[in-house]
Amino acid sequence: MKDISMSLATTQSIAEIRARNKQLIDEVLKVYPEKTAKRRAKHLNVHQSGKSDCGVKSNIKSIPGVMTIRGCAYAGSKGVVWGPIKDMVHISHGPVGCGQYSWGSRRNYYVGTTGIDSFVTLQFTSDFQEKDIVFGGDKKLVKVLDEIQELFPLNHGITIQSECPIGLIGDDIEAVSRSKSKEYGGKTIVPVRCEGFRGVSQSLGHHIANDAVRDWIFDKLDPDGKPKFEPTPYDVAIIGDYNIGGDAWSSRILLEEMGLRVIAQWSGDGSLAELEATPKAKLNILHCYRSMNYISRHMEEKFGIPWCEYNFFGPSKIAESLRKIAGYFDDKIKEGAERVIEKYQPLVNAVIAKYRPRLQGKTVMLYVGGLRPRHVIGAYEDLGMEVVGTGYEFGHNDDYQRTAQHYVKDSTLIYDDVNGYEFERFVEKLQPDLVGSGIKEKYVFQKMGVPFRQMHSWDYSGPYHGYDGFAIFARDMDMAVNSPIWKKMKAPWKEASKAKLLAAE
Amino acid sequence: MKDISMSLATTQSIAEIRARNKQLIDEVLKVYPEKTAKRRAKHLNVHQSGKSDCGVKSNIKSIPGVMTIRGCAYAGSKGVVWGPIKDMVHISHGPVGCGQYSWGSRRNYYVGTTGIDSFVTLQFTSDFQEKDIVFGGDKKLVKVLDEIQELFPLNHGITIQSECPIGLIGDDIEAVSRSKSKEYGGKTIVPVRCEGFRGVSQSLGHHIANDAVRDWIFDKLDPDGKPKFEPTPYDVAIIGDYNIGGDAWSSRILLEEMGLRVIAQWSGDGSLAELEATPKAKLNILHCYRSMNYISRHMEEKFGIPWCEYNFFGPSKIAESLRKIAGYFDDKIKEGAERVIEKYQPLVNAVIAKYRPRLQGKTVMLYVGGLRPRHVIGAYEDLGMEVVGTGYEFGHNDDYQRTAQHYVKDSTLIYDDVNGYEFERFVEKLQPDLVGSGIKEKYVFQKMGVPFRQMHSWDYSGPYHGYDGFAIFARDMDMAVNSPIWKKMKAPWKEASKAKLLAAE
Amino acid sequence: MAIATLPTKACAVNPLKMSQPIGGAFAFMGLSGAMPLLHGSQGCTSFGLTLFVRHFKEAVPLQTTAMSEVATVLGGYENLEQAILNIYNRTKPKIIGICSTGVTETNGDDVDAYLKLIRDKHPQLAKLPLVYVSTPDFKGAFQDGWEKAVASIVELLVEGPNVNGLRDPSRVNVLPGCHLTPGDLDELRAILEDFGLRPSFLPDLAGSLDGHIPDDFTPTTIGGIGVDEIASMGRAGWTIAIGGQMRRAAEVMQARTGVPFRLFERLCGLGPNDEFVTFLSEISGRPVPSKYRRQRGQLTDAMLDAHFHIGGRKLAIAAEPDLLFDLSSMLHEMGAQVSAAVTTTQSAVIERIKTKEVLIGDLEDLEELARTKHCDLLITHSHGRQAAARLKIPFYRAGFPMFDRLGAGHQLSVGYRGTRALIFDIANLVIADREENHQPTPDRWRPLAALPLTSGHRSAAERSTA
Amino acid sequence: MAIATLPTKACAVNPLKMSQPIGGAFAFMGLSGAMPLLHGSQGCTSFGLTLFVRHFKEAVPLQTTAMSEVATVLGGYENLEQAILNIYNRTKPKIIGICSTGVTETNGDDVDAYLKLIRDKHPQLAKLPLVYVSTPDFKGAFQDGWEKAVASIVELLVEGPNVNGLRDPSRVNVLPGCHLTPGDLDELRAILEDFGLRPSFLPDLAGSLDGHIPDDFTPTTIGGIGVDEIASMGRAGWTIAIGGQMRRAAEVMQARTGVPFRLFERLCGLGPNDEFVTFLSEISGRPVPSKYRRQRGQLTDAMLDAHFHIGGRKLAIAAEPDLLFDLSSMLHEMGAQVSAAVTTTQSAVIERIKTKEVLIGDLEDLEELARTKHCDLLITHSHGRQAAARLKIPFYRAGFPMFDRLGAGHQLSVGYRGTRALIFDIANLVIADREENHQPTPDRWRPLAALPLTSGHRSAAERSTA
Repeated sequence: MKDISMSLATTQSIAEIRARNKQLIDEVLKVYPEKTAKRRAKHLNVHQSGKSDCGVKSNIKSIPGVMTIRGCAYAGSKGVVWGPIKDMVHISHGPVGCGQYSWGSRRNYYVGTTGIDSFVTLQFTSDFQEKDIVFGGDKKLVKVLDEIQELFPLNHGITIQSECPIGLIGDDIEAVSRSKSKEYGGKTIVPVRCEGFRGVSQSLGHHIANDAVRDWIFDKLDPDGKPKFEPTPYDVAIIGDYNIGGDAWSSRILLEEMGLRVIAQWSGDGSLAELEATPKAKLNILHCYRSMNYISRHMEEKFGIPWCEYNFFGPSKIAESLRKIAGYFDDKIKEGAERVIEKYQPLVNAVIAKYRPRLQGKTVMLYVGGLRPRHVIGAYEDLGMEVVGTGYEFGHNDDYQRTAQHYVKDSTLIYDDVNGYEFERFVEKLQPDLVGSGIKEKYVFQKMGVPFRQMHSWDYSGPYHGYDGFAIFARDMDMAVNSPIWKKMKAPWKEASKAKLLAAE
Repeated sequence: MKDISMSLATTQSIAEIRARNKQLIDEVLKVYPEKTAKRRAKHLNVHQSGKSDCGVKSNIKSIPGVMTIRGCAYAGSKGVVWGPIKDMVHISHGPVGCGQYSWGSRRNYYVGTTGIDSFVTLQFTSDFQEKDIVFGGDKKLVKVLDEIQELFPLNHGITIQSECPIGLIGDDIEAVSRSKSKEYGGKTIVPVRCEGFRGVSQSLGHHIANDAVRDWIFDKLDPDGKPKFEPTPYDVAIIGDYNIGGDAWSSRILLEEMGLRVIAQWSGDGSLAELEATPKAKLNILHCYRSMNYISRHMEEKFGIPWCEYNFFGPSKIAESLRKIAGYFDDKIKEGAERVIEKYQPLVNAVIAKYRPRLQGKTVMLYVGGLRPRHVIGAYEDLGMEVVGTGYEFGHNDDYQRTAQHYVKDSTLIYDDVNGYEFERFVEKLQPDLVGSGIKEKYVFQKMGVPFRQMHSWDYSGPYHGYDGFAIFARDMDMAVNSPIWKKMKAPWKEASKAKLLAAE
Repeated sequence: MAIATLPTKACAVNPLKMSQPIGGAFAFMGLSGAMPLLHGSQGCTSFGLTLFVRHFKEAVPLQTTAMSEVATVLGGYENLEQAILNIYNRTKPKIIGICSTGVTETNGDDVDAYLKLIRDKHPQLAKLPLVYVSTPDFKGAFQDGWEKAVASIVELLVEGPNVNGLRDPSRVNVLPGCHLTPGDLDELRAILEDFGLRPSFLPDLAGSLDGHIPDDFTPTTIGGIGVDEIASMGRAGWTIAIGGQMRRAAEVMQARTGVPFRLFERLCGLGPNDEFVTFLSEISGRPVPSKYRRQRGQLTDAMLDAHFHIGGRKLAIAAEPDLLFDLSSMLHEMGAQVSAAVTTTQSAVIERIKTKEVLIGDLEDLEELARTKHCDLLITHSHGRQAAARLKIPFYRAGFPMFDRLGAGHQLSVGYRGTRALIFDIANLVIADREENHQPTPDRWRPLAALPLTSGHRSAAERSTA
Repeated sequence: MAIATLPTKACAVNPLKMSQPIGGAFAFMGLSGAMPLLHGSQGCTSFGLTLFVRHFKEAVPLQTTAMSEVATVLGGYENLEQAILNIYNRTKPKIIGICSTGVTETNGDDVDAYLKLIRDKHPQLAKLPLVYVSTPDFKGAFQDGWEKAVASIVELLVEGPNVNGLRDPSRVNVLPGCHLTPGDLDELRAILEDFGLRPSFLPDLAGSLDGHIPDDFTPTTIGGIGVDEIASMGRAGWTIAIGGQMRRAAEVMQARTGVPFRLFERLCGLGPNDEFVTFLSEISGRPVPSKYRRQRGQLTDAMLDAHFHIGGRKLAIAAEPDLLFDLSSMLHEMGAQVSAAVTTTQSAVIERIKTKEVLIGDLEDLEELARTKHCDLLITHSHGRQAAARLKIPFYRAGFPMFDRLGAGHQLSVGYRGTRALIFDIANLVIADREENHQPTPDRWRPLAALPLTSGHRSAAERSTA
């Protein structure tokens, strides 16, 4: 265990920090072979105020034998976008491993009777055997679809999430989907070509999944069909909130309290009917830009629905977002936003009064996926904490633009697609008071004696969105940073000299 | 662990068994000093058919330093008779130990909201300190009564269960009871002089507790007062069922199904109002004769209520009892009894068909309190098992009379107030397939490799009364006798010779 | 620094405390061939015995002088004499340990004088140790009975320094408090032996109440430390006392024999065990074996794994002083708050408990404190189970008695390994509770109809700022 | 005698099975300085890694060849080469263990040939062991991957008999199945050492995944058996294989080196451990140490204490074959009925499972069987928790993964002590379930209004005659 006794960051000037961070990057790159060093150098930088992005390359394929933090396209589609749609059955199509290993790790909460009308925490796989690989799996898929219809008759639709072999053995899952859909009277069956080898990370999986919604849901809607609900001028859809630990619930209430009607949640606690209803929304509000900007842009283009990004982490960003969303509506909603902000101010004050003194000046390093590498920064700052390094697991340049323009401070260390070695070195040198990253990194840093929070799944806690989520976020960060155990890790005998006295001599 | 490989009892003639049992008693007595041997000899015998009792002395004080199985008068009053009355608070009056140690060991089930209107599983004590001993505890008692009134205002009455010191320091708990009762508007407050040193066992405690009901409940009733309920010709009271594991509930349903109305349960799941209602019963039906014959006789004498003993262990005795009880009533009830017996016959058949083949011929030795040393014999016999020895922890001669006349077979070994040494020797020699006794004996016999069931509290199981109880009883006895573990206890290396081979030599 | 508060109630509701006589008797159960004897009415013994049997699920030796009404009037001499003779004749004990009870103390029996008379009258008892401890159950608590009994055993049975004053530095006396389980003692024995030390435990419950099946039966204890070994404890290099309650016995030992002692008030938690193994390393002159380096690593890792589950918990705990101090300190070091603490008797360790106030009280006090302080973890003996159910908070059983679960005698809290197991058990309880009872649902955010401006979340939010 | 039934469903709902590649990778985690490498798309590694990390709550080394779309088209040679070189340069491993995955197997990558090429091209790798195991995840299960990997390690790394044929009879090879935890291995190590034997565990997860905090970080495994020690296993006196899955590796060992083996299919329960210590006593020439005599007594006592709680329970259990056989047999010996049994793959031990039929199936099958057979105890890995909740029966977690509780790596089932702990844990679950859910109430006897002759008790009564 390394001894990280204090944070250095706060005692230095911006220029000093920048110089140190630059030097740190150079040091880290030194151990690589020249070619690798050149490649990785493009992903590491120190942010400079005023620049339009963070100056790093992103969304480039990882190096074999170097990184393992990223997922794959299947993870992006099944794990992120489609999996939380609760009333559809999502088949992990191919061998058993992919679905099994990721089963239940994302904590997408939902309301419903599991196994009857909701299926999120169940796991379905066609469990390919050798013969399916050799002779093709379409026949098995037909049988699987029939069985699901029989075992779970109340399902509202089925998606087929392709695993790697599907793309190699020439199965025609689209044809199977079409024919079975017809057979079941037009049932929604969505084939998704999210084989794991596609793209450089889960990111392409998001895109493929978005496209599947477009092609297999939206394009099948009857444009002249009667809407299934009475529209109002205040209908909005939440896009890109996966309801981790209840996030969407603690968000939705704020929208409702300001006078909006939430007609769909994409996709945490969401349903097929909600997906289908969304083209009637007046505004799509987009939390996770990375995973759902594609479908939002499509709806803007095709249905003329505007979309706006928002950020419900921490009171500053929440207030800013509520006002921004209200800006798309009339005064009634604008007043509603102000009323909501005012209503929660006492709670915000209480949380800050309690935790800010305990967290003021503490430094944080982040390395996460989706929107979090930038979105959570405000919440930390509301507590007086400072994010001194951040990076995206699978971000694109538009993510780094948003990060640079709205979030990070001058001299912040930026690391795209960072690998374990680099991240450990950065943490070792920057000595942050907290690291926020994923489960795969968690135990490395904890064992180094660095307080750590899983910032993908909120480490069994949450929600973190909305005002109530902020209270939980603050408590959790305090619990991590200020746990008494960090001071107790070192064995006394390491310094102890040899036996000093022998009894009774 | 001793090797008890098979039961001998079944292979011998009655005469042989009698001779063996006599010899066994002689052997056991041999180790005592002459005086003790003489005293103990009177408590041990072999039953002879046709005798009116079992030929043993009973209800005589135990020998210091020899036995510890018996309880004391406090146990008989607080632990048995009064404790289960659920809507009264029972104060263990004196030092903390007595009540604390016995807390919750009897599993007297009840319906109610604990701490609000029911208090059975709470424990109250005046927790005497030295000053209370030196200066007297009446003042403290007053304070305790006031506190209970304040903390548990919905209690329907209070009893004061005296521990040893109370009788020695000259406290006047009767005066305190009277004065506080007056102060609380006639609240029922019952002082019970059940100091532990009185009598030779818990048995005197039962008697004292019965007398306290007579003196402090019945004698305070207004004989001309309007009854609090509309009497019917079919009103009965269950006397002496403590609802261990739900016994009274599985009994009561049978009485109700035959057309009777149960107006009181004494005292499992019973209430003060039920005690008060009992003088209006048409018949008192008495399960535990030992602990409640006193009050039954009193009610017969004073209120003219007849009483009849019954036995709800095992279908033979249940049917006999139902008919006996019905004999006190009209044809409607008699028909009701037959209907009940018929209704449960299929259940009885199923239980016997399943378990009798597994238990046929297995032998049992009992040593228990109250009514069990005789009452449960029929249930064992219904399963084809044979009770080869039995004895009472605190029985009187009338218990042994009933045992001799209605229960035990010729040549059964009888042991009154048996101590650990004697009981172990008897079991070692008779090699029963099952011992039924108390928790204090349980682990001695289990470690000897003898299947054992606690027959005071049903070993966390039950109920055992009634037809449903019989099904559970049968399952439990089977599980004990036929558990595969009894065959596995012996270490292989005990016989094993020294190391036989050394690898690769 | 905590202060000890005395109870204001006269009535104890759901008492926490076990009383002195069985605490004293318990100590004798850790001696080989011993027969503990309660001088009182047979109910005391019957109840106390039942309590031990239900806790350990073992046959337990305990005898009574069976004081009757007449005997009580006349004084207990005759019953005591008869009991000792009967035990002597029938069970051939190596030692009889006699504890008084409420009835004989109220009566004023002079047991020391009785014993002298009995010895005079029965010369065959000359070599049989008869250790008497005055343990009225209207004074002190279980821990006090144990403390007194062990001190008396040391006083009466340990031989003074021998002429040549020879000591064996590898021999160590261990005086464990009654809050340690047989499993704890075995763990400590293994640790000491791994340092090349040869420990003598007084009392040694591990030999007698560890839940094993002996080859043969004896009516007395089936294991424990022998009278001869006790006699020779003066030849040890050190005495290790565990728990504040054992200071007295350790001091008696030092006074009688000159053996120095070190008191470890706690042995649960990282720091206390660091001190402990460091001390063992010092007195043995051996480095800490790699096994313990590894176990230490496993413990710190367990602390990391569990800190977020245990951290921030509001603990309500009721136990005898040493156990209370030990467990609550460990959990405090894991980030829990000690919000409600109740104990049985006065002790020097109370002021070091990491809370404001420690109430000498009962389980009703604990329940009430836990309710008003919104505690979310309850620790006490088995009788706390109903309070926990009423409070709907997770319940960890610790202390005596634990009659409603198996394995009480094997529960560990000492050592790195024991602390690790304890931390996992408690954290898993908390995790299960969260899964079953505290998952967020939309209802938490759905405004209540009657209170338009107070949405359902309030309780949650307020909790985290409380 | 049980028969194995194949599944009739095409769709696996709530799969029980983990697939082969990570079973193979897992074996390499028990080697010192090892880097397991999955040859496939990076998702496989990411998911598998997450699974291990969640189970052990440890940093786990696992690398990927990160097969992209293009690489998949061209074949994996280049990615494999690059991965090996990067690992070699950056982490200086002592060994790289390569497992194939669905994508590369479907593609038909000839990894053996690739490795030969890579070695030819990069002479600096000459001394680096590269062990390849073919583990397509469309065949077999976790246990099979482990079995193959260990057999390959023995085949490739153990040296044949040396010229003088010298053996050290005190050395014993232990080949543990993947159903044993790091805690189990430590327990076995202690037992063997107490007989004076010096065991080599292959693989040795206890050194690497026991949840300790090492002094320094390495990107590879932080412990486990070294390559040199593996090479010398041919000099041991005996090989002990644990679990039917290890027969293959033991046979390879014997074939290569002549070291005889003894297979223990089970090490949970009284009988299996009696056999085990008797065997150790025989091969060591030492009597069974008193410690184990005592532990045996403690186990039999625990069995007595628990038999009435576990006896008669209707068990539903799903696990890989060896674990299923071991746990279900032990519980059967405690008097439980094995009413529903589901496993992942074929095995010779299946026919010895004490039930009629063992289904090779999923957790939905288990749930359905448990429902129709009225089971009242469920045992499987953590994914069974929701089935247990739906069935409202107590749930004991066993097997891999166990991500929702702490201490998975320390859970014991082997040895007298481990069996004892397991029995207490399961019995206490049953006790808690009875207290919370099965107390008799008057409602059980109150006749239902609609069914005048069928009182509410029926279900209870019928249950006990079922």
